[in-house]
Amino acid sequence: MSDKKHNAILIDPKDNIAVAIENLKKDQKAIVKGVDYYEEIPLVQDIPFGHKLALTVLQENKEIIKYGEVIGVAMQNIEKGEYVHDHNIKGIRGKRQAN
Amino acid sequence: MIFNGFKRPDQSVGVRNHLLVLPSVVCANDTARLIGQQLQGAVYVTHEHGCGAHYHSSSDQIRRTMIGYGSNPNVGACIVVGLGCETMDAEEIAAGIAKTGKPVAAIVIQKVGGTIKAVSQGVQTGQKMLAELSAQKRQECDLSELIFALECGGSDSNSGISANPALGVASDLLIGEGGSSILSETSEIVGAEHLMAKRAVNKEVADQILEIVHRAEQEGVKQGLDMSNLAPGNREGGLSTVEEKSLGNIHKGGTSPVQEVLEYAFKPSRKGLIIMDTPGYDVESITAMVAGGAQVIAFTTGRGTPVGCPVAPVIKICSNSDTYGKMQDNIDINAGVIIDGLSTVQEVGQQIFQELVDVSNGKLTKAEQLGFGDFSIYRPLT
Amino acid sequence: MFLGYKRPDGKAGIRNHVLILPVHRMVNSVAMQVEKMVRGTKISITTGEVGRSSKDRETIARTLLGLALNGNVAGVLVVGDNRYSCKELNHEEMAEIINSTGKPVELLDITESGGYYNAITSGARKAHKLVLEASYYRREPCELKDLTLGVKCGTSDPTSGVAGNPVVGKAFDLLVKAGGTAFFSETTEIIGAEDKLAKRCVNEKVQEKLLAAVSQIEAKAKATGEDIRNINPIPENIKAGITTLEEKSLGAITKSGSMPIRDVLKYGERPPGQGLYFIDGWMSSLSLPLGMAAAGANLFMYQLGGQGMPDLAPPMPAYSAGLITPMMYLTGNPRTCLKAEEFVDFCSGDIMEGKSSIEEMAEKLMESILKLASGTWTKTEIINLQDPVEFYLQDPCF
Amino acid sequence: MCKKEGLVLHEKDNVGTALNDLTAGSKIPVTKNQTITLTEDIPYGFKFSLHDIARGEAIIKYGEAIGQAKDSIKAGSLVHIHNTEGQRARGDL
Repeated sequence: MSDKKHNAILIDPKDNIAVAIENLKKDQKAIVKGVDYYEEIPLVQDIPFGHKLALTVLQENKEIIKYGEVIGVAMQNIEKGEYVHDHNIKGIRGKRQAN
Repeated sequence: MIFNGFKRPDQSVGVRNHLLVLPSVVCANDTARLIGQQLQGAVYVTHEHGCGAHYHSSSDQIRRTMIGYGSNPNVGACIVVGLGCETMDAEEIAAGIAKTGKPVAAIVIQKVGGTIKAVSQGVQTGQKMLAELSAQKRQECDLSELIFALECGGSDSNSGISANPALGVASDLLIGEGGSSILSETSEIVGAEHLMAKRAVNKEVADQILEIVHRAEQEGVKQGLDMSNLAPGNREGGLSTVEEKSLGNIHKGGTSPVQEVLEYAFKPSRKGLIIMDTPGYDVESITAMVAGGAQVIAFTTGRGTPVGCPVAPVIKICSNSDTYGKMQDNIDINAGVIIDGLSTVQEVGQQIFQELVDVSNGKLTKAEQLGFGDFSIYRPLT
Repeated sequence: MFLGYKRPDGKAGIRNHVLILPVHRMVNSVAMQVEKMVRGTKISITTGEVGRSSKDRETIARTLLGLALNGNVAGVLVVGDNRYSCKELNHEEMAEIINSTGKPVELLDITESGGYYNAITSGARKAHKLVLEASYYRREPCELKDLTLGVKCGTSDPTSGVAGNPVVGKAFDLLVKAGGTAFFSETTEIIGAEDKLAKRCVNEKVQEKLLAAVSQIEAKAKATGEDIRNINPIPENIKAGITTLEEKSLGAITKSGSMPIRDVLKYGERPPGQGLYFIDGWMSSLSLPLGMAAAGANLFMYQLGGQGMPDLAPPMPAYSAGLITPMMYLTGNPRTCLKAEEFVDFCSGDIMEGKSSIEEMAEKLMESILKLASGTWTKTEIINLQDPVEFYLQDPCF
Repeated sequence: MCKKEGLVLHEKDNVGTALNDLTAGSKIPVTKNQTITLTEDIPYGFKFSLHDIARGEAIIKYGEAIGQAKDSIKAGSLVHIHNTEGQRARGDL
């Protein structure tokens, strides 16, 4: 474990995204901390406070996991360190399903 | 655990001792306001309901909510103001509230002969009621008598990490003392219902949870809503999907088993964690839980909100230090210290629990200091 | 015994108000907006300080400070403005004195706030803080010695001196014997009865003060060149059967009971200890309750005659002390009790009817007082009756 | 205790106080041995003379002087501002 102050957190070990707890800038490293987890991830884009970043490459249709549960699927391929939000993932529930 | 509250004739326990002036119909709003404004220690509400022949289910819900609201243990006495020709008969509502044994009066504008007479009669009646209320003293009550309404609004993605889990700790502590909590806003359980169903005390309750969530989802879809199209503030706060919001939301309910599922504004019949089927609107949801008997409301927020309740204290818990810094006038507790690494979920949970006890003893919340009292009854679409 | 709020300076309160105290008339408007925005606050506006003698400004300052230090006040927001601050009326000094008693106090200086709207914002936040702190207070058992009562009589009639005031006097005796504090006043209305009171003063010095107060006010009355009966007894007294000022005075002083008079206090002055005190003040129902609240009264008793009142007329709803000191209406006139049922909290009319004695009624009155002291609201308190604030200023203004 | 109609507050007093609206001609017991016949109506709370009072004589109530008779006052008469005047604080004297 590093002594460096973390700026993003991993909520559940099953998660494939992390949450920024500071406003993070492109070219900066996200220092992600969780229980028994530590990783430094170079960022591709700015990640605002409270928003999500990808911990691994997420292929299109890959389930996005937060709190250890599915919160939606990727609409496109998402790079590691990329900003994850409603422009590139979508929820499954509570709307008319496309047939 | 003991706190000092007001004991009511029906054995319920209040944390406040308000005189509530309640219009039974939109037409009586200003009359109710004029009565409330002249009486020290009175609160009044206004709303848009009560007039014509609503759909049957809608009428029942509005009537139930009004009676429940007046019956809330924080209400020491109630004046129901009606016009005289409305569906929501003021005398019927007053009679419903009077079943609690507390002083209740109905003033009907058309019967009394106009608003000025109605105001005068209302103030005179209120004067007598308040003299009685002011003589009541707080007495030792058990914390198990408390129902804690769990609410969130203006959520951001921090809510699920800091404020909501901390509130969950506080809720579990209260339930450990024999008290109850109500988790509401069914549309914000969508995507997390399987987790709540697992915690149900029996299959019947589990099925009810799945049923109300399914119903809310279908209803939304039928209306052409896209639930994943979150409020702009939610999206700016980093929430991407309704599942994400829900998974964060349910943390408010802690880890306790779910004892019961209630329809809008019904009174719990069991102690412990209860789920009430309410819409995903803060004020409509709070109104229903208060009508169900909740005496204190915990309100977690990421973006910040001023919402208050006329008869029950609202404890605001903020998910992040940035908003807390900006909106201290409205927020009581900063759970952002969890994100800042300065405190743990457990510690803030303890702090919220202590605040619940203090507020129940009489400490005023920010919304109370401002005198805020939002009130809104949800009218079902069918 | 009653249930009251114990303050850091040892005083007890029967109410738990946060007081907003603008120190100059120029800051009233900001203070009034703050009062509207924060629930649980009361405001005492200041007027009359401009163009006044330093003696009168001292009276205002003494009154304001006294209000702040009253046991019914949990916390104070002092609002001032450097531009208008004067030797006698200095908001910073006032806040410091309040602070030194341990009572929570906040200071809002308008000149330092950066404009009207910022001043309101800043004031509202400070007031919020005080209201929050006040909400932590709980009622605790207090003794009679912790209680301070004030009285005035009004719309006097022949029942006042027979069935109204003597009951208050007897209750004062009970209170003072138990170590409590009681105030009576209305210097004009002891003219003709001063000798009886002089005999009860604890020493010669107090006696001289009392007689000097009376002769000063009588000299001022004579200097008007008027028949006093055009002024006092007031027309309503005469209509009710009171013929002369002496008669009115002899009935009025019975409200002081029979205990020794410890001292003669200036208007708004706080007493040096417990016991019965005479306040050199005016009978005005606007200014006297305010002065007694400033002297520390927890509850103000307004002893009504009311015989001259038409049916179902409200008594003078004078309520300026109701800012922080609730007003209790009493009457010894059974007819008034029926006429003003909406306002009257206590009626000793049974004495007139021969159904009860003064002693029995005094016991009942004490019970009633202790109930109000423990939190029951008076009838006028509930409907928030409030007249304008009026200081007792005696010098001419320029 | 039967309802009294008149009240004398002090043994030195030369006026009594009406405890009801009293009418002319009524005989009002004021002490054990004395009854006064009223010469005129006395409203509730107002004073009536217990015996003849000479002009300039003090009117005594509560055992103290409350003023002087402006005229001679017959026993059983109304005693008020028309026949009585206070002496104190008078700027007009």
